Amino acid sequence: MPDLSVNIAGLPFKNPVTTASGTFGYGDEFRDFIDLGRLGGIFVKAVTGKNRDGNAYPRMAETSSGMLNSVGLQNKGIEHFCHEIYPRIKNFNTNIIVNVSGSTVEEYVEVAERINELDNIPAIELNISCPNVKLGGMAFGTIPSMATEVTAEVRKVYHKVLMVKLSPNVTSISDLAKAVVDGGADVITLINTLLGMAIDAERRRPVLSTITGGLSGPAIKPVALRMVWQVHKAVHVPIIGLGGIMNATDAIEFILAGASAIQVGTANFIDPAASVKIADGIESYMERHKIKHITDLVGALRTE
Amino acid sequence: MPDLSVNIAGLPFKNPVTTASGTFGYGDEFRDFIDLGRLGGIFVKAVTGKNRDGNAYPRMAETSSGMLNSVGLQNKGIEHFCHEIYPRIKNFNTNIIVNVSGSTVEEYVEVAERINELDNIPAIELNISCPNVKLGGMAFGTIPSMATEVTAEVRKVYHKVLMVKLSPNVTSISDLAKAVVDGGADVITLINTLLGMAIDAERRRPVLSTITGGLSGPAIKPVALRMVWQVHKAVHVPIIGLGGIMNATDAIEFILAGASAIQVGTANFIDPAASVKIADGIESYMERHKIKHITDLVGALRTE
Amino acid sequence: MELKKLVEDLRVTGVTRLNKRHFTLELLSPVKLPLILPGQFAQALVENSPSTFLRRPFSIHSVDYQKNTLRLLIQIKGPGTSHLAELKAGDHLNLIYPLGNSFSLPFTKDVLLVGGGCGVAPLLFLAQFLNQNNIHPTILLGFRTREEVSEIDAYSRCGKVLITTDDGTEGEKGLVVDHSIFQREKIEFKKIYCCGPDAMMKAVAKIARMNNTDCEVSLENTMACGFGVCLCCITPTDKGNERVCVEGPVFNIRRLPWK
Amino acid sequence: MELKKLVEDLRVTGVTRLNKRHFTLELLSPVKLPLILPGQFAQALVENSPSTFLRRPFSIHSVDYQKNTLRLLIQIKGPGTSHLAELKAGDHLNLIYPLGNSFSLPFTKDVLLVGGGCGVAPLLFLAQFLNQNNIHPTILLGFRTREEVSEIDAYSRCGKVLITTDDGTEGEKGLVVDHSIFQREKIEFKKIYCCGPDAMMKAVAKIARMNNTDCEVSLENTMACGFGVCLCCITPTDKGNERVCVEGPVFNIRRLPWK
Ligand SMILES: Cc1cc2nc3c(=O)[nH]c(=O)nc-3n(C[C@H](O)[C@H](O)[C@H](O)COP(=O)(O)OP(=O)(O)OC[C@H]3O[C@@H](n4cnc5c(N)ncnc54)[C@H](O)[C@@H]3O)c2cc1C
Ligand SMILES: Cc1cc2nc3c(=O)[nH]c(=O)nc-3n(C[C@H](O)[C@H](O)[C@H](O)COP(=O)(O)OP(=O)(O)OC[C@H]3O[C@@H](n4cnc5c(N)ncnc54)[C@H](O)[C@@H]3O)c2cc1C
Ligand SMILES: Cc1cc2nc3c(=O)[nH]c(=O)nc-3n(C[C@H](O)[C@H](O)[C@H](O)COP(=O)(O)O)c2cc1C
Ligand SMILES: Cc1cc2nc3c(=O)[nH]c(=O)nc-3n(C[C@H](O)[C@H](O)[C@H](O)COP(=O)(O)O)c2cc1C
Ligand code: FES
Ligand code: FES
Repeated sequence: MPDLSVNIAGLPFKNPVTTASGTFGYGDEFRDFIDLGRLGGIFVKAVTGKNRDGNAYPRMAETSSGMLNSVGLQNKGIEHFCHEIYPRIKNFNTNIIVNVSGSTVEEYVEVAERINELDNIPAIELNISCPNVKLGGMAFGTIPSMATEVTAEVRKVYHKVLMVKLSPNVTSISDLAKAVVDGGADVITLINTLLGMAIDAERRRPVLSTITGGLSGPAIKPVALRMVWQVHKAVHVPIIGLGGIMNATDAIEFILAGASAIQVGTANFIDPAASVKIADGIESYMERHKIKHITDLVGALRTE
Repeated sequence: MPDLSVNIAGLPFKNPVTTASGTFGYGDEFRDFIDLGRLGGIFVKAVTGKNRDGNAYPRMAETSSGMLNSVGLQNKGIEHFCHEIYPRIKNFNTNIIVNVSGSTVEEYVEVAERINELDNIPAIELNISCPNVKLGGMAFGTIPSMATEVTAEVRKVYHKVLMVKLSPNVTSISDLAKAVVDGGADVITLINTLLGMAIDAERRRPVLSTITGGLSGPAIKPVALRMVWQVHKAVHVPIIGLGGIMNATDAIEFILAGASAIQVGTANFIDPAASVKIADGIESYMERHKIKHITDLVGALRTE
Repeated sequence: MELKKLVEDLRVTGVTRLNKRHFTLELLSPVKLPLILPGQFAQALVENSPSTFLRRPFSIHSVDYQKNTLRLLIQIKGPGTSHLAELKAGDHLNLIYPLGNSFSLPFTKDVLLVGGGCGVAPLLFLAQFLNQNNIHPTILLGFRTREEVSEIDAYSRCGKVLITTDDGTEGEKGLVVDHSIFQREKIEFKKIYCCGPDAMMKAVAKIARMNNTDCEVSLENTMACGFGVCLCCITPTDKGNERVCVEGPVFNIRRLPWK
Repeated sequence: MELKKLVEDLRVTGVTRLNKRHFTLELLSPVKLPLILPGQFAQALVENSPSTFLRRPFSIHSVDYQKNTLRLLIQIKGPGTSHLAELKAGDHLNLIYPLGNSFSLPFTKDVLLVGGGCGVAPLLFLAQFLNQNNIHPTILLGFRTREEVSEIDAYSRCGKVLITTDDGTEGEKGLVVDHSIFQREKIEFKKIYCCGPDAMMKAVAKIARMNNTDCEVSLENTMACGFGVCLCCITPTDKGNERVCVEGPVFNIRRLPWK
């Protein structure tokens, strides 16, 4: 049997298949559909300092091979997470990683510091990329110096595995990757959503209450793959790749481009069992191609 | 009958439907399929200073709701254009606009200067955005100061309508738009292709000879619409919008977002008559919504 | 029977075209049907439709535990529903179900059901459920025109049926809220269940409020997941932004900020 | 009849399943068929297939001007061809056709046609066309295995048919280039037409070159448009990068940089 386990910045994953923040709730919503223990990890919904109501309705628009969302980090804040949610999910038989968001450096630091105390959370993913928050959320992920700063400040208080998730809405993704590595990131996650827009021609109005929103799904896969490949060549920390992964072949493509693990996002909405099917499909691929260790495929794209 | 005519920086178009550079050849390839006189304009394939062979095969990859290309500005150069192609197309009953590309400021200037002499070419579209050329092509479109410079240098020698086509692969499309307006652009075209990548998992190789290529088609429409909207708010020159327009509804969306005219690109491959059908569809929309002049729809998105 | 959500390929065992814009699908489950409550819905996967990326939500129109089938009533609107209209007996449809909360049992026998358009879909199942609890509701259904009036026999078996059509070709002319039962000083019902277009539900809610009548509505919303994880389908309630697909689709109008 | 390109919905009038991986479609044109030459191809629109964004190119397998039909021979490979395999008589298929150049008429009667896999598709039309010009070619066809050997009657009516199968279950065992006609000192043909996988065409071209035999090959390539405007389908020739969909798909091997 092929070995699907990966070790990412010291953290062991039983397989490279994890689920993307904002598309998997806190995991328990999927218990009817899959055995969570089959996953390498779960990235839970963004947590911020205080309660956030998120954006007004409508928050969603379907697009060709994708969707736009403008959920806007709706969550009940770090206190609620620690007391109400953490106890519910801390014994899941998989890595539980918290996606940390904020509008200020202080907010990121505050949330990270609290999560550092939670024994069963082995890593956080700094979301410096969400395009939906007016206050700074965008800027952290698009200006290298700010990306370095927020990463470095969080690094001071967070002592486990620090992942930073980048925004694709930049001229040079490699510059941003280098910036967060300089700030002390152990792992880079790519990509968050592309900033897009949908219009209802009949009503002559934007579909989303926020006018613009984040594009996800297979439509963005070519852009995501390109960024994983560029960052893989630019920095030496492990990469977690995502963006439009719908099946095992897509996942293999990201791994070949340089991702040590992948996240399944929008696909969870279309098939709640997608993540586990992808893990199975990767195993079949490895058997068919006689690959013993999944790590042999990471960045193994032949370009000569 | 509704009035579809638009005037863009002094140049009259019989309707807002034009065809995108690189997807329509020199127009004559479409004569079996449509009456070219029905179009507002034709943007012909990129012309450079000298002959270019373009990139090696394979140059194309299909993606979800889109395609990647790495044609790489294959063309026979400005001399060949002036002597062999111009005479063949100059009497088409529509605006013929030449897409001008180059690797250096001098090359852009040289090509623009020659085209300035061709009586029946009322405008050029500076392609400072093609992601496929290693020498500078990318940089012109991503660094505002360079975008201003190349536009300003061409402006000195080119005395008709100067359009500049922007790359979407930037952090702030508005900054680029302002930069080319500062350089003297009369019109802004948005968007060129998004930089993407495709991988053949079975062969563990990139699909394109160039590894990365330009993504077009409906997959990119949300990003294109967003950029048209952002630029419409940022500058006061007319915008020509494109990116994934497949039908009249898509075209109306771009016009509502702020485009004075639109270009049909990849759609031409799937239905060679798409452009004319879109013109007809816009007319029906206007009749149904009792819009007398298409100009009443430009930027008419209701966001209050 | 437990309240577990399933993802399943159900076999189409019957397609009934009610009229130009509406049809029903009877779907046979390969495993024993789970417990389904009136008001719950399913997320249907539309295959072979390039312009339909996400699933589409449809209320459960009725359930037959003996035959192990459920039915959907679908109105053709856009690409997704047009594709579903081409399903034939023997084809399969993938559903995630049952989803959402349900209508609550009333503490009265004076019950009115009000439905309009495809909003009638969950009401048949609700009426049958009420019957099992010895309640025989009055059922007021609004249609565009006579041609669209359908399944009246099924409703009539559950209670007294009243009809309005926009053009007056059957029943009373006008919208459901124009019906004569609402034109009295005080309406005779203690509980109203309502499902239909937003404007209709708001108008019915207004009448209910004026009469101090308890009223539950089943909200529509654009959904990406349908089972609570994307937070796309929120509606403002007395508890803040709640998910229509989990805390709803049924809400008591007391909890909604409708005036 | 003029050489004009059309975009048309053709009606499927016949579907013949040749074997597990191959089928033919007979398509009736709503207007009088234009002149179509052997070697030309069509770009087919695959509807209702979410993973098939671009058209798919297929050679014209035969033309019947009396019936106003043409036929395609299709090998099932991926999502596009799998979808086309579900077409039934009465369905429609949208084609852009006829596209590309054609095989040229030979100046000799000693003609060999070599085809492998779905590369046999244009050869039937070519053989029929040669017959009309009083040439009766030898036709060497390579298949994987006996089960895939098909339409031999049709080819036999046009000339002498030779067969190879990879597994030797019919005809000679091996690849087409292993066939005994190629094992002699000097081959007896003055013109070879070849269509099939790249490796096969290169091997045949090598034999032709060694024998100084004129040889035309029909190249495959990934195509976006199919009618010359996207420049995605280029192949290097003695004139630089040429378009397989306009200057090809048929090239004389003299013009190709094959060794
Ligand atoms: C909980 C729930 C239960 C439903 N039950 C039924 C039912 O039993 N029978 C039935 O026919 N329909 C029902 N609907 C509505 C149904 O989901 C939509 O009509 C369907 O998704 C339209 O898909 P389409 O691809 O055909 O059209 P689309 O192109 O997706 O939509 C066509 C038009 O309808 C609007 N629309 C689409 N979905 C929604 C929505 N969810 N809310 C409001 N407007 C929408 C779009 O904005 C567009 O203008 C229900 C919706 C919800 C949320
Ligand atoms: C001029 C021309 C004529 C053709 N004539 C025929 C014919 O008569 N009958 C027939 O069955 N097929 C023919 N083909 C090949 C046919 O176009 C492809 O098999 C088809 O497009 C595959 O589509 P798909 O969606 O099923 O598979 P895809 O998923 O698109 O492809 C399946 C596999 O085939 C490869 N492939 C796809 N298209 C091509 C191509 N054009 N060249 C090389 N590799 C490719 C892909 O890389 C992939 O590995 C022809 C191709 C060309 C260019
Ligand atoms: C509805 C929705 C909500 C999301 N919420 C978050 C979030 O809270 N934090 C975050 O970092 N990313 C969020 N994302 C982005 C995803 O995690 C992921 O980066 C993106 O969707 C691309 O992957 P996909 O194409 O596989 O979905 C969200 C995406 C969607 C669709
Ligand atoms: C095959 C191909 C070739 C292209 N060549 C050019 C070009 O020469 N110059 C240019 O400015 N844009 C070129 N483009 C970009 C298109 O003009 C257009 O900006 C892009 O495809 C987005 O529009 P669409 O989605 O409608 O195709 C090319 C696009 C394609 C698909
Ligand atoms: S539709 Fe996803 S939370 Fe309701
Ligand atoms: S396929 Fe477009 S030029 Fe040949």
